[in-house]
Amino acid sequence: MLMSAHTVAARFEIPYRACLDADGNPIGPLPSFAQDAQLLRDMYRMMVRARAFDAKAVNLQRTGKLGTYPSCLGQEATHVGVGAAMDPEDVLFTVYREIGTKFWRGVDMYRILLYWGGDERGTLYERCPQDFPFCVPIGSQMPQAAGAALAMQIRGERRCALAFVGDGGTSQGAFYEAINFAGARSLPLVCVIVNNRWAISVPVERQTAAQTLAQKAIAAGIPALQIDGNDVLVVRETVGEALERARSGGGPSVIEALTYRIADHTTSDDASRYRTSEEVQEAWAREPVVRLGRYLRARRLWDDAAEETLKRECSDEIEAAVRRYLATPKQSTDAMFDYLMAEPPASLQLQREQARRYAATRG
Amino acid sequence: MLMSAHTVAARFEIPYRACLDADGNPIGPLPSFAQDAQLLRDMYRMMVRARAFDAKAVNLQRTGKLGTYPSCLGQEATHVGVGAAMDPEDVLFTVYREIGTKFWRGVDMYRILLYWGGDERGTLYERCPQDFPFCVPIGSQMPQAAGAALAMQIRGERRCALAFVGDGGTSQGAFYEAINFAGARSLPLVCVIVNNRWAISVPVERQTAAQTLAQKAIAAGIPALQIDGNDVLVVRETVGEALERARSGGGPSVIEALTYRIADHTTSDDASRYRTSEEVQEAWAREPVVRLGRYLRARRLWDDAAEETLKRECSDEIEAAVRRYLATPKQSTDAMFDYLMAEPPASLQLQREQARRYAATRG
Amino acid sequence: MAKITMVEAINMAHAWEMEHDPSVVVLGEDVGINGGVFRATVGLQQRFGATRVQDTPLAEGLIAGTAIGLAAQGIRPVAEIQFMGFIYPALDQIASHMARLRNRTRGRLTCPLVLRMPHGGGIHAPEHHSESLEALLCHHPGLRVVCPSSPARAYGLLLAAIRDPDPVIFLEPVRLYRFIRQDVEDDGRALPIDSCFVLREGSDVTIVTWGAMTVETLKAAEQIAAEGVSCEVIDVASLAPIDFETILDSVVKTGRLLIVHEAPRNCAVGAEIAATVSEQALYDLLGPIRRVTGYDTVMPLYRLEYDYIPSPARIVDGIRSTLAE
Amino acid sequence: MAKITMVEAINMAHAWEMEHDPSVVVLGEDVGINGGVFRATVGLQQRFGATRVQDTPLAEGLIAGTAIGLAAQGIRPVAEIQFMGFIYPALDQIASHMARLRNRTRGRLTCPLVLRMPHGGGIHAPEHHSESLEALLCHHPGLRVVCPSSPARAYGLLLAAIRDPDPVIFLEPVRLYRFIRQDVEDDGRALPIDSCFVLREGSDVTIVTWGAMTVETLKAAEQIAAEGVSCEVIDVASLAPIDFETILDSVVKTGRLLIVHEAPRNCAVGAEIAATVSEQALYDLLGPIRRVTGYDTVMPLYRLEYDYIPSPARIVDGIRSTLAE
Ligand SMILES: Cc1ncc(C[n+]2csc(CCOP(=O)(O)OP(=O)(O)O)c2C)c(N)n1
Ligand SMILES: Cc1ncc(C[n+]2csc(CCOP(=O)(O)OP(=O)(O)O)c2C)c(N)n1
Ligand SMILES: [Mg+2]
Ligand SMILES: [Mg+2]
Repeated sequence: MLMSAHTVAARFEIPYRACLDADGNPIGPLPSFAQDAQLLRDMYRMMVRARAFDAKAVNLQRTGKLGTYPSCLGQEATHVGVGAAMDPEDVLFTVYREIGTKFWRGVDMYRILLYWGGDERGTLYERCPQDFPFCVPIGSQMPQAAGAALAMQIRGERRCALAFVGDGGTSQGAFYEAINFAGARSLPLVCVIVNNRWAISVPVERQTAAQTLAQKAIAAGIPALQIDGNDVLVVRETVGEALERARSGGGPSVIEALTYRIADHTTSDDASRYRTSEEVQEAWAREPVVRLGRYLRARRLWDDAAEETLKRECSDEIEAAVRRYLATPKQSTDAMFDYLMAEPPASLQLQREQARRYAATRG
Repeated sequence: MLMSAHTVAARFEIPYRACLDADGNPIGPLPSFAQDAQLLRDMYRMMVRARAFDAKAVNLQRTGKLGTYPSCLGQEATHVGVGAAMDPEDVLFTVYREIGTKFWRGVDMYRILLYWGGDERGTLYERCPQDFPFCVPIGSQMPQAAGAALAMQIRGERRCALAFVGDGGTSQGAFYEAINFAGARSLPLVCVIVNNRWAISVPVERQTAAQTLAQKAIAAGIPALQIDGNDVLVVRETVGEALERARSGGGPSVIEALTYRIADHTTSDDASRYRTSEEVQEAWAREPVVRLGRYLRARRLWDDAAEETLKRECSDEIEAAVRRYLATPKQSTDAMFDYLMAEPPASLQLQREQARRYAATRG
Repeated sequence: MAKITMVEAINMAHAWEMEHDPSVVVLGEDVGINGGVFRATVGLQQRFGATRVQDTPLAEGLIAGTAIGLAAQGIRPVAEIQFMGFIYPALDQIASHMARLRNRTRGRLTCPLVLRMPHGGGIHAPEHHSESLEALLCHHPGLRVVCPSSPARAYGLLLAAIRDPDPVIFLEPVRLYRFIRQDVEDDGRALPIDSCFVLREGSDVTIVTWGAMTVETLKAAEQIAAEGVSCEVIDVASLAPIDFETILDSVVKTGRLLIVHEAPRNCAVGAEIAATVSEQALYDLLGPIRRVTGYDTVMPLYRLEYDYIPSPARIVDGIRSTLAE
Repeated sequence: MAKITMVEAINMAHAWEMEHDPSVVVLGEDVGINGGVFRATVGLQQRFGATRVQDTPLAEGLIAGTAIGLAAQGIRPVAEIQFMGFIYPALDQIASHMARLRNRTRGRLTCPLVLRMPHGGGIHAPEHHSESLEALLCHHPGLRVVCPSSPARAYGLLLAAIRDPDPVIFLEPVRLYRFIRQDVEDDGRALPIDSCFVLREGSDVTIVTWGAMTVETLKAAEQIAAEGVSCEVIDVASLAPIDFETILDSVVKTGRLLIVHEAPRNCAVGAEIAATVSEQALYDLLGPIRRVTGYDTVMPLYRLEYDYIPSPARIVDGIRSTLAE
């Protein structure tokens, strides 16, 4: 116990990091992977791909071919940067917007369409079979991610769990419980807080008095960082460092990525009810895709021809996915029962037959 | 958005404060109320009273006259200091151990006995009718305290809600949710974290990696302080300041009081299973009652005669409360039904009569 | 008097009560400037100010706990949970405190408040947005659970709920929010809670149901009327405590009972109704009580949701099987 | 073979399975060096190490969520919730995820785990320590809910629960923890879940019950046997899914059914049993099904708890009233 009358028990600092400015100019030394032109181009491609898919999904919803859909417009750098930082063996826990990360990990556009099209088969991730599906109950993915990290620790594996959470999500107790536990056990867990300024109509200033969301990690006694989440270089760099530290036993960390939800909350939302168009326009000036494109072009790693090709590839891929999605018949009613338990109880068998009968009569 | 590559987004400090050392010697300038001999004596009396009652309660449990009981031994300074800092108009939310605070606010020993004796009438606080009863589900008192603070804010009152929470309680999401909300709205809420080092058998180091519990407040963007919770002067001082700031619109704060649970967790617990007797002995050397007594005697505000009188008064009061408690017949079975709703549903009437019938036959 | 939808009626009840009782305060996620994701609280913040209509942080446990603290302090909170599927984080506050505060303090502290939330499926919403969890709440003594099925009943029952001296869970069937328009007088008149509403009189079979299933049930009743079967349709409306008198009277008259609800069958409110009726009116029953309910599986994502939710065809078959023996 | 208590049998089952399945990991509040507040996990940390027997921070939602993450990763968690009254903060994880993970991922991710917890009252415990909340869990499709009533059944059912490919909620009746000693062979033999146990054969009336109420019920059966009434007592044991075959067979034989449970009556598991039996065996019933249950009020603090919990006298009266008509 400290013995002097007035002293300081603890001191903390939340560092801030960025690599590129809003126009794509380097504002300091770049991470070494910036020498890897292939990686830079891949990240750019994935961001463009996510944005193109996103626009199509919104469009499908508007024309009645998809359910409610949460756009990722403006957040592509955070999502793709995290994907690029992860190892395939790591395990991903998302909320619902992070298609850039899912794409990077090999999830088909088709699956994403199925999920938002009201079909559970949208969670069948062939190439990242341990990743969790989208998690709609806000914050609830966090303790599960801590559990996955604990499994890795118990088995002594060099892997990491990565969990996204939104600015709104940081108000849920489950978020704090999980990062606190991760700290107490030094779990291999990296939490990326996507601060896109809004939780539906509630601005982050109303969500919390904390001047940064990164500082929430201080409550858990774990290191944290605030970064420019529209700068894919700093996302890839800082998340990569955090993952590597976690995998090698260095414990968890929290990264707050500052970005902006340019779109409505979902296709059911009308953001003009609660925020100004000026604010959205300002956000456009800082958005991540053009920024990275400028940087790549300045370094002569990208040009109009490449852009042209990419656009065509994206649109071909998207069209193919949409065609496949629209051609997919809905599941049989059996699917409601077949996956509930390994061995469904006898009573369910009767209900299964009943459902099948009514489906047949409905045609 | 910050523009330089590596900078600092935020800095924090957790101050530590104490007035008396473990032997009761001042270790710096004392608060001005230290001139108020009456107040000092009252706080001492209340701490002794709490300790004497506590010992009796444990004894009653051992002899089968009381249910499971959670001793407050060693934590009297935190509990009494908070009581002394509060205005009668403030509203108190406790966990289950804080009898020193309840006593200060006018709750009878008799009520405390009734409650731990398995009788709901133990929550009838005549002199602080807005205070909440003990709250057993750990952490759940916190959002309620925020709600009470919000009511005060809505009505523009100069009052404050004060909520205790344990070190274990800081792991529950409800704790974070409440302080975060209090910060976001600048609510008149003071939260006192009683860090008594243990949550049953789990030491605080296993509960969290945070080096102080006060720093949990940084997550909520609100000021926090760590204090010596066995020093009633610093408890009274810092909690008083926090309450006054909150009442006058200055917003919430968190105070971590460092103390020690000298007793078993409850009478059902055997702490020797999980901690050393050396640790407990060390805690005895820092315990709060002797410490304040020494300080008072050094200032000639207390002597053996006063101690003698106090002991007698306490034991008289305790004996009277115990007699009244033991003489209290159990509630009629009607009580199970009469308080459920303002107007109990018809179906309950039948059950009420049924319960009465069986009680009669049981005799 | 204007023809309004259920969600407008709910909004109107809020406004009436806020106008007449200054202690009423609205809180929840997005209830302020956005007026709630279904617009149930639209315009209230503009009219009554940001103190009386407050957006909360995103934490349902916090919302419920805050409402308890407010209520115990004499404010009348009307709190919104954005969808019933998100009630779980609030259950500790609801069950351990809200339902018990009066009882555990022997009446010293009380908890008059309303917790409103959208209920059920059928609007092609995302995962976790279509749950029917009334049984969880009804099982807890100390709570009232109310579920209106028309604009007028929504208006009158919400007023009653806000004025009730005990906590009321107010379930709003999502697919009825804008289903019909009805004349609703804005007269501040509450409807009785703890009472069923007979929606259709009949003599051959009693059908009890609530919420959005009243619509499917009335359709089925209409359909089978063509075959000469006369159904009495009862909207239970108050799911806890239930007005068994009305239900039993009807069963005594018809001798047959069908229960229809959207929630999965096992341990649901329909089980309690079946158990109580068969206990108290066994000899009046001409055949077994039947239940047409959601299946005992997870509410599916939306492409199959109408294969899950009882359809008029299933209800008609339910009626037939009730009459078969 | 040693005569052991139920809590010792539970401990023994843990040890057997941890010994034979290295993926089994125990977690919860105070389960480590302290061995749990009831000593169910005593000695396990010493024997299997602090990695396989872990104290968690004080957060039930965290415990349940962590268990899900572990299970999906191939660890077999056996997690303890210290008392059933503290399950509420875990319900979001249980209902929104644990019960659904297999279904929502079409079988890609599964959730084989056990969540153990003390159940019910009768030991003069403090507030919130005596709850019987099985109905909340049984209502959720995708969960198994098991409640043993003897040391041997606790041993065999816990082994079955740990080995089950789906999440199992394992309810341990507190007042049976040390109620009797029984020979239990430590042979790693699991008992079937999804099956009732017939504790006493009889011909006049079927009584179904579970957990600690089996003791009161057997007492009542014994008592009334002196009057020549022959009771068949069935321990439901698996509360979800329920083995209705055994129950219905018995009801067909006796023609009468009494349901006994400690939880409040409204919307409880007893309601489902009554509803299902009266639906499927109406014409075999010679009189109304009766329920003897906890009252529809909050479990009182301990001085009145035995006025709340069904007593043998109440059960005897319940039997009589079942036979009366
Ligand atoms: C537990 C819970 N409560 C409420 C909701 C409804 N809801 C869906 S998204 C959302 C806002 C989320 O905001 P944030 O965490 O910042 O994520 P963002 O949408 O900005 O990506 C709300 C309130 C929910 N899905 N889960
Ligand atoms: C939600 C909940 N979970 C578990 C318990 C059981 N329990 C009672 S006290 C306690 C430890 C509390 O520790 P702490 O918050 O440090 O308070 P202290 O007992 O040290 O005063 C536990 C786990 C509980 N009462 N509530
Ligand atoms: Mg957001
Ligand atoms: Mg403690």
